[in-house]
Amino acid sequence: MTYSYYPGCTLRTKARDLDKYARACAEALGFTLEELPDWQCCGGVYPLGTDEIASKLPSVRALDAAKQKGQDLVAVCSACYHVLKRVNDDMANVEDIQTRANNYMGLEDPYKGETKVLHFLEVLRDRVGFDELKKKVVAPLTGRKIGAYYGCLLLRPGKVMGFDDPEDPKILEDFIRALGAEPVVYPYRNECCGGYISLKEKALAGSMCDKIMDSAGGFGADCLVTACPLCKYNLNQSGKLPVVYFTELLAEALGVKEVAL
Amino acid sequence: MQRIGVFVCHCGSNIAATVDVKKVVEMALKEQGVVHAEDYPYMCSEAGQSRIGEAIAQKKLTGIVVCSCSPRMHEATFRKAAERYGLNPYMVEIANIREHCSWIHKDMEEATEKATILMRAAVAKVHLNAPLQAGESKVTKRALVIGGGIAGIQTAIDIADAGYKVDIVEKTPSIGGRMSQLDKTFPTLDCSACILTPKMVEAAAHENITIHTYSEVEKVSGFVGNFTVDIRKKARMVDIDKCTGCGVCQEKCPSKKTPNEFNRGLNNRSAIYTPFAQAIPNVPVIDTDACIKFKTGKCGVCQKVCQAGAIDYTQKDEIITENYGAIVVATGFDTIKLDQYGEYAYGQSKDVITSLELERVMNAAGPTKGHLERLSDGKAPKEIVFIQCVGSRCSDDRGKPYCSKICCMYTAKHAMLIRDKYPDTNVTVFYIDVRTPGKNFDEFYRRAVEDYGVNYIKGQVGKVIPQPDGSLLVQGVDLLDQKRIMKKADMVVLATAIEPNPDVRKIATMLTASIDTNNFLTEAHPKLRPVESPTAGVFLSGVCQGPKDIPETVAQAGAAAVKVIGLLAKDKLKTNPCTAKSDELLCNGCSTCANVCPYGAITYETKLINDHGIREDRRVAVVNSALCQGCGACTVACPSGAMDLQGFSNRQILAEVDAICR
Amino acid sequence: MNKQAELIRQVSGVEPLKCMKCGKCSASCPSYEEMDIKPHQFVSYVQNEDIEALVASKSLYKCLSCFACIERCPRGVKPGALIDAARQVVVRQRGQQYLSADEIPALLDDEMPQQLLMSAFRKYRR
Amino acid sequence: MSVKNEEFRPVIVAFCCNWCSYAGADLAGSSRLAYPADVKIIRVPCSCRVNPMFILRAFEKGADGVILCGCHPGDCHYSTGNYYARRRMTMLFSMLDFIGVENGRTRVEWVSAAEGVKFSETMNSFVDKIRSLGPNVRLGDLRCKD
Amino acid sequence: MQRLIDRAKELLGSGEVARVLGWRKGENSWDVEPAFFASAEELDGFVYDGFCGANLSKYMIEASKLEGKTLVFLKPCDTYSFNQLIKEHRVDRDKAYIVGVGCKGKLKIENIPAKGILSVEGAGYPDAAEMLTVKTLYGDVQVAYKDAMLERCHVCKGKDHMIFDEQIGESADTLDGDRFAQVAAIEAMSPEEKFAFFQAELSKCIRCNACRNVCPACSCRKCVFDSNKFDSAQKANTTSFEEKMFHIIRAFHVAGRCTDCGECSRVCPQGIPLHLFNRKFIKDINELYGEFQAGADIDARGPLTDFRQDDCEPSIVGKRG
Repeated sequence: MTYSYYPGCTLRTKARDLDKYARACAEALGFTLEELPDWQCCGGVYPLGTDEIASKLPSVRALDAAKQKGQDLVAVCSACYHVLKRVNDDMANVEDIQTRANNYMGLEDPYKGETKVLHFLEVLRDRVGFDELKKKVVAPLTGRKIGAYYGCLLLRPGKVMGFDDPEDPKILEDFIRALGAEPVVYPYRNECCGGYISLKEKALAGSMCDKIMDSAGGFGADCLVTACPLCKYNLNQSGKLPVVYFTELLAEALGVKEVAL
Repeated sequence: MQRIGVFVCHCGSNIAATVDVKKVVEMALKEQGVVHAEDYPYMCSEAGQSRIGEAIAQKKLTGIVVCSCSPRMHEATFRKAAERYGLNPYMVEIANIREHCSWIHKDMEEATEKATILMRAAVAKVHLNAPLQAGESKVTKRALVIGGGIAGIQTAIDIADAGYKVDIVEKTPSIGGRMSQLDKTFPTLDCSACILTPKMVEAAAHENITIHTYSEVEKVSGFVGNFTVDIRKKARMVDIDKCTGCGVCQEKCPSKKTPNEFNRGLNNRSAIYTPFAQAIPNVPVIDTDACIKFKTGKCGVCQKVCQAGAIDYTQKDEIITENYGAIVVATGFDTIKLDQYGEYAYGQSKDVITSLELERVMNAAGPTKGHLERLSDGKAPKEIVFIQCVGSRCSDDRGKPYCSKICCMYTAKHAMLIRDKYPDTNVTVFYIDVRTPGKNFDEFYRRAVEDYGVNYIKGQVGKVIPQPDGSLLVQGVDLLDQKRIMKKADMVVLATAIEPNPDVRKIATMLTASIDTNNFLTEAHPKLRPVESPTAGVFLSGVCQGPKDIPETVAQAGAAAVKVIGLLAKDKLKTNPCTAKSDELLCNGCSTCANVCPYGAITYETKLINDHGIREDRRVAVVNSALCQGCGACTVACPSGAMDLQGFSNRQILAEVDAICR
Repeated sequence: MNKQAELIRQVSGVEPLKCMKCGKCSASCPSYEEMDIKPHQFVSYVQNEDIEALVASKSLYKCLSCFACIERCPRGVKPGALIDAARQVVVRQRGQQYLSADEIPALLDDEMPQQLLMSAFRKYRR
Repeated sequence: MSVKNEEFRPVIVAFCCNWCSYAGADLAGSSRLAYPADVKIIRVPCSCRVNPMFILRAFEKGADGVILCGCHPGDCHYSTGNYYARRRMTMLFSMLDFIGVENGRTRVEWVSAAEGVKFSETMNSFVDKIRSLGPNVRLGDLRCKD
Repeated sequence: MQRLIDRAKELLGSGEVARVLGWRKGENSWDVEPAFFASAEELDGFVYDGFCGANLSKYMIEASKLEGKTLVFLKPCDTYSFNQLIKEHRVDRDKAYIVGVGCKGKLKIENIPAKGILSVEGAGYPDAAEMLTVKTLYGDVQVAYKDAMLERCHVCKGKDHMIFDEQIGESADTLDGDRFAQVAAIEAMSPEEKFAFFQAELSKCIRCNACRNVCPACSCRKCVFDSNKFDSAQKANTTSFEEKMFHIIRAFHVAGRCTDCGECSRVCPQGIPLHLFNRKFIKDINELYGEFQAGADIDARGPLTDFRQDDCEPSIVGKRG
């Protein structure tokens, strides 16, 4: 199976690991991530304004490129996934945005949200299957107690993202279990890390991350796993628990960590 | 040629303020066949009706059109009036110029023009009307009540007391319903069982009442006065006549791991069980999904210990067929599932429970023997938080858009009972609005605040956060103080929205009773016919019609019973003459119409037909007008146009179309 | 209707009349205490057309776009979209940027991901 | 025929079943939920009473749009009538589309007795659609002579 | 052909059947018409060859009223119609002795591009030639049998008889086209093009009722267009309802019952492709409600007298594009 792959700008710079591990794991699991040529930055945040078209176009381009190839589009970064998925939803369901974006793009065959956007975790859950994944684990992470940190972007708004139950998600826990570690469920796993606010309001973001870390630590987690570079950055500022990308854990369990780097 | 009279109603100013009624009268007089037209402030009044009578007599009218409110409102009124003055009631047509015209349009010219067109369509239709005679059908003097909760029990007792036979069909092994699960009732704090149990016993002992528990309605056919109902009596595996209700089987049953439905799954029950001690009948059933004998073939302990020899593993479901004149739906409610409300941590913490679960916790026969305990560790909670409107008043698809109506009051009750019995325990209620319309209701709520010190905070809760130490942190705001609240609690109780019993949709479909988008059964009129379904002979009792508390339910149950009694008191009913009729000369006998008839009203006979001199035996469709309900499905299925619907004939509808498109 | 209020309603796609004032948005908001105008009040400010006060509010830059209010609102109101639209109204006016070019270098550190800069720019600047 | 759209007052026939949609229209009325006067309602016992002949006749006589409203599937007063209506209308509309009559001129909506709002919204949107399509010429003119 | 005649004579002679329903030679070799034969002598006029396109099922409605059994010859495609008539109680199975005859494709004289035709050779059965020799006033012309075939034979439903008492003769596969290709092509047109297409075609209609009279599904004792049930009787005016809507209503009335026998188009003197209406319905039924062939199964519920709770909504028409 081959997927179109949208790495996003952070995975090209500060979060190279996230990307490399993802590719190595994909190979190990028998599917291919085919990077879209000439992708542009998704913008990091989904433009909420209904009249914002231009800022959605990079996503539309990526989505249309995947459509041309007849492939599902995979993202690893939570933010990219969020933006792509929501823009895709607009293109499928909001007539005004659809028309205007297509007018800008001047496509011969207008894009109407045909592409399926998947997060790497969804590929693991829905395409590979966690049971199958479990069989491929060569170095189970036995004994490790890992707290899943979802943050906001993967989950909300639940109706559009359709990723998991936005209030009581399971996918990362199932993922952790598949790798042989013990998931630690804690209530702050879907609370905000502060997001972009950490640029100017470090203290506010810090206090939010502290709450998350305290809650996870309180329930016995010895590390946190995330899919988002910004969450990782913010959580690291708090520093109470180590934070790793889910792809790193995966690479470790699949025994491809060394190969990847 | 018809002589038609047109009567235009002002409906006070309801119509006349927007429609120029004089103009409509003027236009009516220009219509072919219209020999009389007049307007009057209230056509439906006694005076208005007698004007119609005068015109019928003086102008020798053969048909009349009343331009007024919806035919759903007054068609029957005007038909009766016409009949009184010697005109066949089916020579009356209504032009709906109120609901469909004056009330929705503002521009007088526009509304008048539309009213004129609607009048013309009705006139065009009346031209083709033919006098119809209502037939008669007998009434089976027996009623069926579906659901054995307090609504069904009360309805059944009231009907039975009037001297008519009633059957109660209850899905679970015992009658009693939701009320049997409650501990106390507001606003008087009576013990629920103490007031319900006597009613249950009364119903069971009543000579006119037959109770079918562990039974479900399987199929309904027929119509008002003449329903035929198949009831599936599920196999109990226990002989109801032999069982003495000693309870030894339940004690000895080795399979005790099934969630106890009656206790909302808070503890377990045996595979052979009666739902609760006061169950009626006090005869257990075997849950064959849980029973070891049924799963593995090895066990049979209950059979061995039963001195009465009542256990019978070979019992099979039995279908009985009964005839009824009336059917009452009293299927009640359940609380909604909370899967989608993860923010309240129900399902993540055992100490977050629903109010109905709290009823069981507080009940002496419940899982904690009536002690207020945390279900996680059995400790006494010192801080309890109640969250209101969980899933009620939600227009998103997670919850229900309506107010569940009972929660404000039962929460006040719970809060008060807890504060009374456990003065050390603090109670906080997060509410959006406190709604207490009802006799002694607001006083009750105020007592909770003033006499019992219950802390009410205005503001919906954002999230319930389980803490590592086992406590719960309730995150909210006090909207009046504009303050963030982080309330530490030992137990959180969710006032979960109620919804109609999920089975009601299936039952409504069988009964052809309408149901709204929230699965509540629709009443025939929201104000004037609140206990009748639009389907004749089907009545509504209790929460299946809309959220209501016990006093309201009992009141409605009595009202439904009165309607049933009124129906059963008649020996014969007039049938709707607007039924399908087949033209034998045109009928091909192809059976297409019978294929789409939902009532099996069409049969075929071979008849000697004289078709313009050609005499031959032909297979032709015959409509049983007692069974036909007049939907018209057959008329469209019929390729030759032989099948037509009286009162809504092809030509009548086409005449309306023509008049509108003219 | 006030032009800016209308603009905010349009850009956000929010119908303030749907709000039943239950306060769940505020109860869910992680930045509640940082805000001068609280999430449940956004709706009233737009409804009352008190846009001047709203756009002057520091709440505009305290909202994290975490969508908790949007997710949990029982009436489908979307207070988060409303405040974002108000912020848009401000940043679309020239010179009304919450993040000036000069202050950026001091805010950066080595670990900071691209994503943070991109999203902060999107939120704070035109 | 060249009628400017703003002057164009379409003729719209709405067939409503007695039990749900007609009651829904009554509720729209008693709730004062306005919709254009262009809509004229014909009461039928059930959506399954509506013969395609009626719809074609309406178009032939000059209707610009025809809408059929019935109980929601599963809620038919006669149990199954609207299921038959649904298939019949799907077939008829598809045929009209096949011969080049704009699909927007025909519509089926399920409106319950409780859905006054939906009734009004449906009629408003249908009238808008018909106004945007302009007068119906095709069905009145399918068979041209000479 | 001789086998058919011999067998018919045998059955007539034994009294097993009272009459034979078949085809009779007309003035020209290609003018063949349905006919009843009451005796062995009359059977001399019997013919069965490539020009016997006529579907005899419908004649069995009248034959069912007569004393005794009627021997009827049915081609494979005709048996669908016969089955459908049984289902609708229009013919009496017990009054029919069905001989299923083989078919190698039927011809349409108009498909032979020649003038002054005198006779056509090679259309005989069972020895149909690959090439027809057409004798004309202007000399002989060679035409491939296939090229002269009826449209319906190119999209043949198959050569199995759905119902029969005995079968005589071999069949040959003639399917080489896509039954729904033309419908699909029209579906792909713009509304303007569709309208123009049908306006042009239907303008040719002279309301001769040949299509109605030949159609085995149009078996009503009295057609709605002849009765006053819909105020539609016998109006010849060109602006009147039924003139315009006749073909649509007719197609609707036979929808779900039409076996796609193609007789309507075969007999239309104006050459209107009337089968397109029926095929459009069949295509829709197949796509929306599942494959259905009227007349294949007597016990199957017709698609328009059936439903599923999760049927598509009528709005699908606009969405299918």
